[in-house]
Amino acid sequence: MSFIRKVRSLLWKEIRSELQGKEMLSTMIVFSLLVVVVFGFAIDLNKDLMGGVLPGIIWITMTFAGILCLNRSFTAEQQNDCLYGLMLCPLDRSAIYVAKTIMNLLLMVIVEGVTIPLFFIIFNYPGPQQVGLFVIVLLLGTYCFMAVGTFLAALSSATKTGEILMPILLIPLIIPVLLSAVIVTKGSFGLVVSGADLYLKILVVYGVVFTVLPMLLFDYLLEV
Amino acid sequence: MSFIRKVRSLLWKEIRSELQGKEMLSTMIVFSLLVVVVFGFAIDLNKDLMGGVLPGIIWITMTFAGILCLNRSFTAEQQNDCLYGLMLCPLDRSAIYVAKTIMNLLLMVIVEGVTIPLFFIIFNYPGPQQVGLFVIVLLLGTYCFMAVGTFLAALSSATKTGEILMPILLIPLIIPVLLSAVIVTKGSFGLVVSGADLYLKILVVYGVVFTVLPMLLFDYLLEV
Amino acid sequence: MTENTRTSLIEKVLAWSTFLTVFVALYLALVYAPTEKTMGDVQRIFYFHVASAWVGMMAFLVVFVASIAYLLTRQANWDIYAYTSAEIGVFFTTIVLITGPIWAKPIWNTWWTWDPRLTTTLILWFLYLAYGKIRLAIGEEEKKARLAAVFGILAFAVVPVDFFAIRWWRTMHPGALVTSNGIALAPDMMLAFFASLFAFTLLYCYLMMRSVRIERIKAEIRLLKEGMFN
Amino acid sequence: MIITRGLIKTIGSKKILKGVDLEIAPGEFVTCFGPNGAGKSTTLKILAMLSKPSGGQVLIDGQDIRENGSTLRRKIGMISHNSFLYDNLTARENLEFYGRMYEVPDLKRRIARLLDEVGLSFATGEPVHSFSRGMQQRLSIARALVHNPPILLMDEPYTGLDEMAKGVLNAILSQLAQSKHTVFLITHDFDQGLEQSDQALILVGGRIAYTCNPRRVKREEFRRHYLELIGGVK
Amino acid sequence: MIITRGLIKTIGSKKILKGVDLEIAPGEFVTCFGPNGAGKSTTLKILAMLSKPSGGQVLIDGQDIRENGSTLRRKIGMISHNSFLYDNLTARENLEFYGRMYEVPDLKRRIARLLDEVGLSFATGEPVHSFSRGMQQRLSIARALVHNPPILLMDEPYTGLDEMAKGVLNAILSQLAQSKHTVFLITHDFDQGLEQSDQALILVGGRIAYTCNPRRVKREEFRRHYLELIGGVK
Ligand code: HEM
Ligand SMILES: Nc1ncnc2c1ncn2[C@@H]1O[C@H](COP(=O)(O)OP(=O)(O)OP(=O)(O)O)[C@@H](O)[C@H]1O
Ligand SMILES: Nc1ncnc2c1ncn2[C@@H]1O[C@H](COP(=O)(O)OP(=O)(O)OP(=O)(O)O)[C@@H](O)[C@H]1O
Ligand SMILES: [Mg+2]
Ligand SMILES: [Mg+2]
Repeated sequence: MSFIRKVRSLLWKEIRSELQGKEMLSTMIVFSLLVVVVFGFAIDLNKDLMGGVLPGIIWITMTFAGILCLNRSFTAEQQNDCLYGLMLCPLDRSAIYVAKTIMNLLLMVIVEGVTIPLFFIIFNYPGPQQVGLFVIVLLLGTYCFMAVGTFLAALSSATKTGEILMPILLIPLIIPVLLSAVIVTKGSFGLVVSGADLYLKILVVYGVVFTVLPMLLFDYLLEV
Repeated sequence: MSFIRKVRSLLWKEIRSELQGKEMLSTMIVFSLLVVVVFGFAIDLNKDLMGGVLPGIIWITMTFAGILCLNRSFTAEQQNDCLYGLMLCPLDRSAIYVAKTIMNLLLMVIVEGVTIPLFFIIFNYPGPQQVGLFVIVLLLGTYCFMAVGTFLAALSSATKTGEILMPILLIPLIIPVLLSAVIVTKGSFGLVVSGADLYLKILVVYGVVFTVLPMLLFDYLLEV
Repeated sequence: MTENTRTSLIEKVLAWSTFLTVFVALYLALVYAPTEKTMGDVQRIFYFHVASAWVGMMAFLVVFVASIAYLLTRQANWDIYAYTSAEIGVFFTTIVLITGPIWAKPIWNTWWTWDPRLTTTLILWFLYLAYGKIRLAIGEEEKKARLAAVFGILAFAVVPVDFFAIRWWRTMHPGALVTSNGIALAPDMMLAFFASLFAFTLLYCYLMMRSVRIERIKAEIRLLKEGMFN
Repeated sequence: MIITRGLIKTIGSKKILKGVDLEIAPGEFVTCFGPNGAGKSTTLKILAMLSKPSGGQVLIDGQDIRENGSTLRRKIGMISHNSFLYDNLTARENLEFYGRMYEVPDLKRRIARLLDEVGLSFATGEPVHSFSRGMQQRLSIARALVHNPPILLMDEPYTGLDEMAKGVLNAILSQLAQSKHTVFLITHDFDQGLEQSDQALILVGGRIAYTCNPRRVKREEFRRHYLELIGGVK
Repeated sequence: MIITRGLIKTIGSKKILKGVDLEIAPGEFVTCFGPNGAGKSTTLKILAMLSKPSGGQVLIDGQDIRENGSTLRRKIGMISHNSFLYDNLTARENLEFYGRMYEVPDLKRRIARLLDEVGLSFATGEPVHSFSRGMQQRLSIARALVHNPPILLMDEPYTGLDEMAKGVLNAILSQLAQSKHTVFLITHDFDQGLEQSDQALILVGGRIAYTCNPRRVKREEFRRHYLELIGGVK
């Protein structure tokens, strides 16, 4: 299918220009490690309390690393007005959205894969009881974040204020997701939280909403 | 003096283009409020423990708001290669550094003035016992942050990776400052911390070091 | 063939003496030195831990000095010294960050705490990693050297904090060995300690010499290439 | 074929286009002149569907751009003030990317030919950010031609080109004209602009102030007209 | 007076300038031609002290730029590919800012005159990001002249200018030439470039390949030389 082929080409372009030229990935990993360090000494608690706080710390760190990632995600398009070049092409606008989302997701998943095990080591926490649930909530939460985040990054890249605007659009939208993700993560740590499965359902619903709406709206966003 | 006059003109330009054109300030305030909210639910602790955690939260929030502020601080200079225009002028390079630092400090102080009282309200914490010490450590910490941050923003704006590089240069350099600031802040909250005055001294020393070194090095930074 | 492609006599001597001293130091640390009473054999990590920490910080001091020298003289040599030393410093700091937690686990019953000493050591490691990142992010040789030197000077602001962390205030991490009251070590341990310190310093010197030579060869190859294509 | 009827563009309270009526026959070569700030680039952007008119209609090959935008895009190639090139990709990678977006068959060969034509074969593997201004402009021309579009919209394409490259662009243009491509060219250079064109427009203050067939009007007369019109405005 | 001796610039392993020797007398008008990627802009940037030569020496008014950079800056005005203008500031604010950086006396009046000269008085209060390309170029010319520099370095200043504005720029240039300003002009346009200049250079592949006095050499002959030189390279 033409759509998939174009998404692939777009993704190829993303990877070529972001990863090779700019070492986005390694920088993001270092960044999230540093954030962990900042948390580490700024909030140093004893072990009993750590379980209650660690999920929050994980999600806040991922939020900041994600914002960093999103900020970069449309800058290449703004140099030399490349976004106009893309708009000129006969391609479904949502292909751009899909490719950028996949790229951002890829980056985030790699960052998480590296940093989260280190979180447990550094904070000296034994690790989640229900590893399966933990991985699921991690992926689901990250997906929701990037699905709506990429959309908003596109939106704010079209404004003058650009990257300073993006977080303040994104954070309020993403708060329900973070809230649910933190609670489910706590659940996966074996801390008794009432209604954790309800929150998981909320996450799934958000995942669906944040997939359908951007796909429908992206055409309007990049209309001209 | 010519130096001071030029700093004033540069500052005027900064304020004209950043504040008016881009609503940096209000966005930064909204951003830090949102961060507070995220913390609010991600890390919910009972009141007894809050005193130990709040200083950390305050400084982490200021770090992120500050990074946001620094990221924007050289973007105007990069459009149309304005930095070259500045370099062309017969002006002491450190005037650029001084003006940008003052601008960033101004922004941060306003943001802090608005958000920190709200922190205490949102987290339902009575407020620092030693208000004077609290204000001093806040200003001193912010000054150190912006003094070295502005310098590093200039440095990384000269590289290809730019704004993604800046935080990973800045955070490690600033960690001793944050570490000390958090401890002194805890002290100002009336929590007994041994050697808090020593940490205040460290802050002062960093304030001096981060004033002298950038002033000496800025010429090399913007050499051509 | 230029002089850089040959291993000089000094380098050869250095290589062999490093090899020998490391061997001797290993023997002294692992066999000769007495077992510590409370900690047991883990304490033997001490000899490598402290020596590599000191050599690491010394390496960053060299970065600092070479960076200043570069900005003043603008000779590419100083730049080469600065970043080879940074690389080697990161290497030794990595050893500290590996041996420290291995030691900490049995003693403190945790891999890591947010003690100022440990925190500053960790960020030192990050700082000089960032130093390398600056170099990667710039294409132009001269600019690369200049900006890296600027950062190399600035970054050194953290090293004294790391060094004095234990001397300034009470931390979980053991206090200073060397104080104004002399050295708080049993004589046998002291011998082993100084031997390993000496060995690590020699290792540093040898690595420096070798890497500097390699960098010079690289620079020469660049020049040759230019000559070929223009 | 391009037809616009009463094209209007306002930004804020500023009227940039005040009713532009264009008629470009298939295979015609139209050049548009006009003083700085007249609205030439704005018109071109609307034709390229990169900007929405505030009023009026645009028909390309009889189809309204509001309805058939996506199919019409394939027919258009554009050169703008900006190069639309990715700084971190090499010359070849840029063309490859755009070629794939247009699903150009036998892309490798086409790219090699285009790069050769614009005289960049010696720098195919170098990233665009290291290109000089003229080299970027050359690559931008290749980019616009990669899918061999029947309609070419060009905003001051001679910018930054050296004598040689100008010749190359002229050759490309005359070849396109012969093979019945429609060309809409914006330029300030009378010599280059009037040479090949079938129709010449002068846009002043958001309106078309003068149209002629440059084959019938002498260059000097055209210039006189132009200066008269400008003088009348400012 | 500008003198360069064996100017070399390398980026990575690429040799961009391979020994450029220039000699520009005070009050001289020098035009530099050359194919795309020859190194013209690179040379200009070095003369403007915006880029450091990898080797060689530059003397301006007898002073080495490495030692007296800060005092020499006051003497230089530059027009580049990029406008050096702040997008969010208005035309007047941009000039005011740069004027203050050069400590221009009686700034208000000078700005009003310059804006009038380049034909932008109608848009003084509008932000630069809403300017058309030509309007930005006009403002860029005003910016370069705000401190009335004795030395002017210009990289393709005619870009994007309409017929009228080209005339204005030519008038400004000839006025500068008469009042003993030193001008170094890069252009691809033989007509504009050769008209007023005392010395014409052709830079090819990072070397000066040809120098002449354009008053003695016919335009056609010069063009022939130029094409020959280019042909010899590629
Ligand atoms: C967990 C990570 C650790 C790190 C990052 C670390 C880091 C360092 C550093 C940088 C130094 C040298 C600085 C100086 O001497 O001023 C040092 C020295 C030393 N470390 Fe550690 N250390 C760690 C764990 C430990 C543990 C668990 C012990 C033993 C309980 C230990 C015992 C010592 C001793 C005795 C010295 C020599 C102190 C002196 O003479 O100053 N360290 N460590
Ligand atoms: N975003 C904008 N906001 C406000 N006004 C704008 C904007 N973009 C363009 N304009 C105005 O529209 C007018 C036409 O601009 P346009 O770029 O179309 O001119 P042009 O004919 O291409 O001129 P040039 O020959 O200089 O390129 C100008 O007066 C400009 O100031
Ligand atoms: N940052 C860079 N990295 C690598 N090569 C560069 C860089 N900047 C310029 N170059 C190369 O230097 C050469 C000269 O560039 P320059 O911009 O001086 O050319 P120019 O003579 O001004 O050409 P034009 O007429 O196209 O403006 C070009 O071949 C270009 O590829
Ligand atoms: Mg235009
Ligand atoms: Mg050029």
